[in-house]
Amino acid sequence: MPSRTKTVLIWIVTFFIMLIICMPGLWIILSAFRTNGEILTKPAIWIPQNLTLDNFRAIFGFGENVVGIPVASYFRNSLVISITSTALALLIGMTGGYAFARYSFPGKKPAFLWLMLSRTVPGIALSLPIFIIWSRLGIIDTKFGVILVFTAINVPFTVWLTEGFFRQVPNDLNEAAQIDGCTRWQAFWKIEFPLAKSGIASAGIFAFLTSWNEYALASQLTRSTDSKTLPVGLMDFTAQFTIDWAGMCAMAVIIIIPALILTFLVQKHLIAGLTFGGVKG
Amino acid sequence: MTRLRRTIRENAVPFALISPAVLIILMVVLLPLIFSFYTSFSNYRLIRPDSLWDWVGLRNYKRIMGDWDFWVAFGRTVLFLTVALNLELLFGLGLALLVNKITWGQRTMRTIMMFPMMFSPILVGFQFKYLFNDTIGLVNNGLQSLGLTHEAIPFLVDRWLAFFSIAFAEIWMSTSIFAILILAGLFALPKDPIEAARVDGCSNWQVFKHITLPFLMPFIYIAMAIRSLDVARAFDIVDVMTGGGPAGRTELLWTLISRTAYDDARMGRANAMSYVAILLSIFFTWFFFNKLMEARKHLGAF
Amino acid sequence: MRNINKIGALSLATLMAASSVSASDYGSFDGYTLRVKLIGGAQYEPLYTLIPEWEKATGATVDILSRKSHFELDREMKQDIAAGNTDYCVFSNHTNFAPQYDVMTEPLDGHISADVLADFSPLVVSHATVGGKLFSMPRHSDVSNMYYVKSLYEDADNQAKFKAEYGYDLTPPATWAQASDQAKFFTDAPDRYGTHFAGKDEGITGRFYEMLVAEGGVMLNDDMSPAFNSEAGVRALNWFVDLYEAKAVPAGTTNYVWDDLGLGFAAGAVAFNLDWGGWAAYFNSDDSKISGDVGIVLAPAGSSGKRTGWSGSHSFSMTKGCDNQAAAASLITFLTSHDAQMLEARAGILPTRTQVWDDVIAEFKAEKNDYMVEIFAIYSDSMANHAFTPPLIAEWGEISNALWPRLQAAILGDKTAQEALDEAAEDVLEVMQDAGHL
Amino acid sequence: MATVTLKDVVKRYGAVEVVHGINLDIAHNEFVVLVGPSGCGKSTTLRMIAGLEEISDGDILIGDQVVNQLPPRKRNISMVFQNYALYPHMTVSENLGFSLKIASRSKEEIEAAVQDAADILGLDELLERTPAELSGGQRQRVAMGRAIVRHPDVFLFDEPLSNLDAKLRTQMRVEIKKLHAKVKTTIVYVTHDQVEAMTLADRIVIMKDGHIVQIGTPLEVFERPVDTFVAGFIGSPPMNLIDGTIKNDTVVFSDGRSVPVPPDFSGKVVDGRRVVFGFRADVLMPKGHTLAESGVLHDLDLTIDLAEPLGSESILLSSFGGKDIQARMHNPRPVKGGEVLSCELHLEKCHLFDAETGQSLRG
Repeated sequence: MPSRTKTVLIWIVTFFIMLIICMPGLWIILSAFRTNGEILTKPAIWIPQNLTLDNFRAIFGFGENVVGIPVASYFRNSLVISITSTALALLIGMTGGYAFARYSFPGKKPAFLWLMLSRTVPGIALSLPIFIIWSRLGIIDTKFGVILVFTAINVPFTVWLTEGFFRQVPNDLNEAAQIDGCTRWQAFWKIEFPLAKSGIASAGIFAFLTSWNEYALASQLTRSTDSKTLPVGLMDFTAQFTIDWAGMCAMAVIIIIPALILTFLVQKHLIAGLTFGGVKG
Repeated sequence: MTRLRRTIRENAVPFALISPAVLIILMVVLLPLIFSFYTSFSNYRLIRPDSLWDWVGLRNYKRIMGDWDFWVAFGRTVLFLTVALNLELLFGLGLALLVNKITWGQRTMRTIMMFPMMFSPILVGFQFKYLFNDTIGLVNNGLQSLGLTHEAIPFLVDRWLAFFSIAFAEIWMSTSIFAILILAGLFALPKDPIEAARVDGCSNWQVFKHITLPFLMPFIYIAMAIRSLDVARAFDIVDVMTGGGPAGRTELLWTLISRTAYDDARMGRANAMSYVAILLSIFFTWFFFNKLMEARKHLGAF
Repeated sequence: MRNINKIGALSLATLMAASSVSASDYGSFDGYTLRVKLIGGAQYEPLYTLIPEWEKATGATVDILSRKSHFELDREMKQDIAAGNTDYCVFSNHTNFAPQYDVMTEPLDGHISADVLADFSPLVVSHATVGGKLFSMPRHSDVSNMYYVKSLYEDADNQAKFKAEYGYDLTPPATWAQASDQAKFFTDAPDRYGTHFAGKDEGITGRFYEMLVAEGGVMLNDDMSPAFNSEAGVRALNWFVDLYEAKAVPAGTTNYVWDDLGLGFAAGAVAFNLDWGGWAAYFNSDDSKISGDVGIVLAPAGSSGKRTGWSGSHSFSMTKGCDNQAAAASLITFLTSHDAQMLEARAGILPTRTQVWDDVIAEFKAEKNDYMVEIFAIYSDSMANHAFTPPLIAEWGEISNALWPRLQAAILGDKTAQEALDEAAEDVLEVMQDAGHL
Repeated sequence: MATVTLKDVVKRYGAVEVVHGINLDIAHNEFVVLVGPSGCGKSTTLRMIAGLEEISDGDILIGDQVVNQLPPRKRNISMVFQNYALYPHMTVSENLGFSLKIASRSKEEIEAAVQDAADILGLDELLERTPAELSGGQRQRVAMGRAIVRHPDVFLFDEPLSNLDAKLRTQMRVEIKKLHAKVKTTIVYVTHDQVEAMTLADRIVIMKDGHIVQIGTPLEVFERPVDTFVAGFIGSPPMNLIDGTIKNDTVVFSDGRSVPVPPDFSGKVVDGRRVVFGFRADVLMPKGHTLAESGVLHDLDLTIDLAEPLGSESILLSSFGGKDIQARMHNPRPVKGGEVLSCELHLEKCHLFDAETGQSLRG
């Protein structure tokens, strides 16, 4: 086959695949700017007749069709919960990952494996016991309670990724730094941490995305506007207005945008982080 | 006792460092699991708090053993995981090879490729519920507008179409993880062995089979391990799209457990089911983890 | 349960029309904060705009802890019971679900005076009473009747064709057998189907249950053992199976819940639609494709001659743990008062006070809103003569969950009706045994 | 004054003891090389001096101070690692100045010190590069530069040359020697390469299995090895060691040949004692190709299996006393395999070791 034809063929295939990947999301985004009437009509209207921001206005409480959903609060909750739990998971995961990478101690191997396996427990199996225990502790329906849970579900993966990364950083460097006058802490902070940065960044984005998108547990642990996250909010949106697709799509866009921005910012680290932290470690 | 104390003293630093991780896991995972393990031996029903003390021994487990619907859901879950993970791997591999081939605009491709990863599973569920809707769905509208069909295809009702639909959603969401990792593997692929193989007279396919693929294996296993850690997140998708229905046609363990626990409020039985589901997850993860660890060692050779 | 719809909000003017409330009626609870959990959603919210009046009259403050759909509220309630987390005072309830919450519910018998209760429809009050105790105060009721697209029935061509094919005149269905014929007749897929039904969750259980009763069957025997796998049960279920096989309903109907029905009908997707009163105004509104073309008749009858009429009421309950039961009772009374119910009834929602029925019909007459007058006439007939409620037991949820996947299996053709019902009966038997009824 | 003293230093990992109570006194400005095969405990010992490993028992003193509990940064030492351990995310000058920055020295002071080190090691051109942009030798130099910047009391080197090719290694060896002359600091240097040890050390410490076998100047350990291990380890080619038995002041070998007991050992062995007879290639030479003019010589005929010409000399491979041995031929001429040469052995430079313990019988 002439290479010209081949190139064209590859491009056609690529275009088609990218279409499948993008289409659903783009359709959602497009629908967010259309009216329900236009979306729901049969036969379908393919080319939007009029694009509108009404769906967003409604969500944020402007305009005529005020939707009784405090999206702004949910957004804030999501941000606070995701950022805090990501930071905590990174901190805890990093210390743990560092210990697994740098020290040998009895029970290390099984400890590592069990830590990983704890992540496999389906959220649905945990949600009620956690709910009951949390409510006895009085932290149900608080951001703190959700942060605690999200931190815990993110820790195993963070430990795993950072462990791989710290093992990539030769122990010599840490020792050299200590001899150069660093305390153990300084050596970590000035030498090992900067070198494991992309691993930590990718662990961070995974933790953030997990927290940002988590539903099964959050839906049990949050109830009021003080603690509900966006995915949970999406659900109560749909429960009240099942077929307001346009409004839902608008909300979906609001959920996606921060994740999109974040992933964009650190995508370079993401690939490097996953490869070297997870595989080579 | 003194030996234990000595062990602790000698390893004080690493123990202190892993203790926050261990503690939070104990609190958020183990403690609830112990509680739910206990309740799986009781007739615990949410709306009757006293029933927590209603010890029924192995009754819940015995009933599960004899519950045809449960085992069908179990089998379907295994099938779902197998189909989804394998297809994700296959598509991910194809996608990565394709993107790797493209030189112009590769960065953009890579970014687009990661698009589905950012979606909340629950969003993915709604998105495909919408797209596959039998009256207003994009897919049906598209097919009808193109004149390919005049019927409303019941994607979320028909036995196989419904399974296909939830699998499609899951695969759409997770293929990018595989693609990214495999792509990273391709970037790291050393040139020498490939050139050596070409000199030795290998065809493109032989190079791929004997050089590229073995090198990619660790990357594939890590993707499998990551996915199997998270695979229960498919619950959100299925719950939104079909809720396990209709007539249990898309019932997976997780939807069954969720309904038994909350709608039926029969927590004891649901928890007994949970334990079977947990064993299944642990098996999948264990399997890929061991593979990964082997592959990690193997990779040192490159 | 079924009013989870987006329907045009009430105009501000209507809200203003509600008369003001005086302290003498509702007591004084200065400085007290009453914690409540309420059902949310566009249809329910207008009533809550009255709450500030109660606050002003009593000096108390209302703190709304939750405001979500009844499905979610139901989950939350069950979790609250499990966690012993019931330190609030008032919660939205539904008569069919109320028995599940008996552990946390304070009966209202001593808290609401007999005078007040006397103003309520006796049938509705009896539905809210479990084991001789009044579990909740009914807020508004729920029963379904038959909406149809008038032009389809009035079309001479249709009438002639129908007569030729089925041998009797085309009129809105009086029996479910006729409904079945007409559904097949009107189907013109994929643009229009004869009808549709809520095919999952509580929706299909409820529809099956009312068909079962209309066919002369019962859900449970007197000893609480399952009785729905009878011949009547098979007949009831086969009605759905038959329509689905004939493709006279959308293939996706097994995934529909109530909202899909109302919106689908308003979009002109079906010829007739069994639905509750809350949609009536919407069907005739500008948002509806069939505005001005909507007719209504009583729900058709089954082979036993009895009409379908599954009914229940949204209501308010008080918790056992409430620290100020007088204040709780006061708010409940306020929210079910004459004025409050008038506010909801104007939107087409069925009131529970007999006086409100008369008053709202009078209002519609004065406004010359014939459509709504007719709607209320039909609904008042069905509430008075045909409404019945499912067994008021805590296990209703579990029974429903045992049933509906089996009903779906039969409808989709995975099992015969008899097999499906027998399997469900086995599970229900187990549920009842575990619960200690047998 | 930076002496380093090790008193009964023990290192245990759990129940396993890897360093068994070693004693060592290192004088100020002395260049001491720890040498031994891998796993002998030399690196562990160095790391204990550095403070990177805790000591399980005993004392380590730097100067007069017991440093057992001191972290590395308080010991005023510096160290050059086998893999250089340069900080990859810093430039050369940042690498060099890092320790001073940690010590919160002023910017000017750091710059001056970095410049100083760069001058000494010829790193001027490289200051703004990152380690990834340097060759192996350059990295090695930066690592040393980083070590000298802080003017430590003690320099520690952990196999610093093992990652370099042979030529560079020789070159760097010289530089290290020069550096020592310039900076005048106590140096503890670990290597497994006896040539490095011989060329660099003031004193060599030979270790085996966690024990110190012998301490001495290069010449001492070369000429008077305390046992067969040292004899075999130091010197290239290694010492020839042949099992034999004493009979009438001669050592009789398994193939029936014999040599007289060397003069240093006569009277120290009795008949029938089983010994190991040791001699270096340098003391067995073909007649006419020797360097030694006098001494106690013993004549031998050797059948040569193979000759390895090295230019100014050849190594002769042969068999003697039931063992493969090596001899040396100065001013060589071509030798064919199978040729018989008559040789002479310098008996006063030969050694006798106990056959069981391997200890020298010099007494």
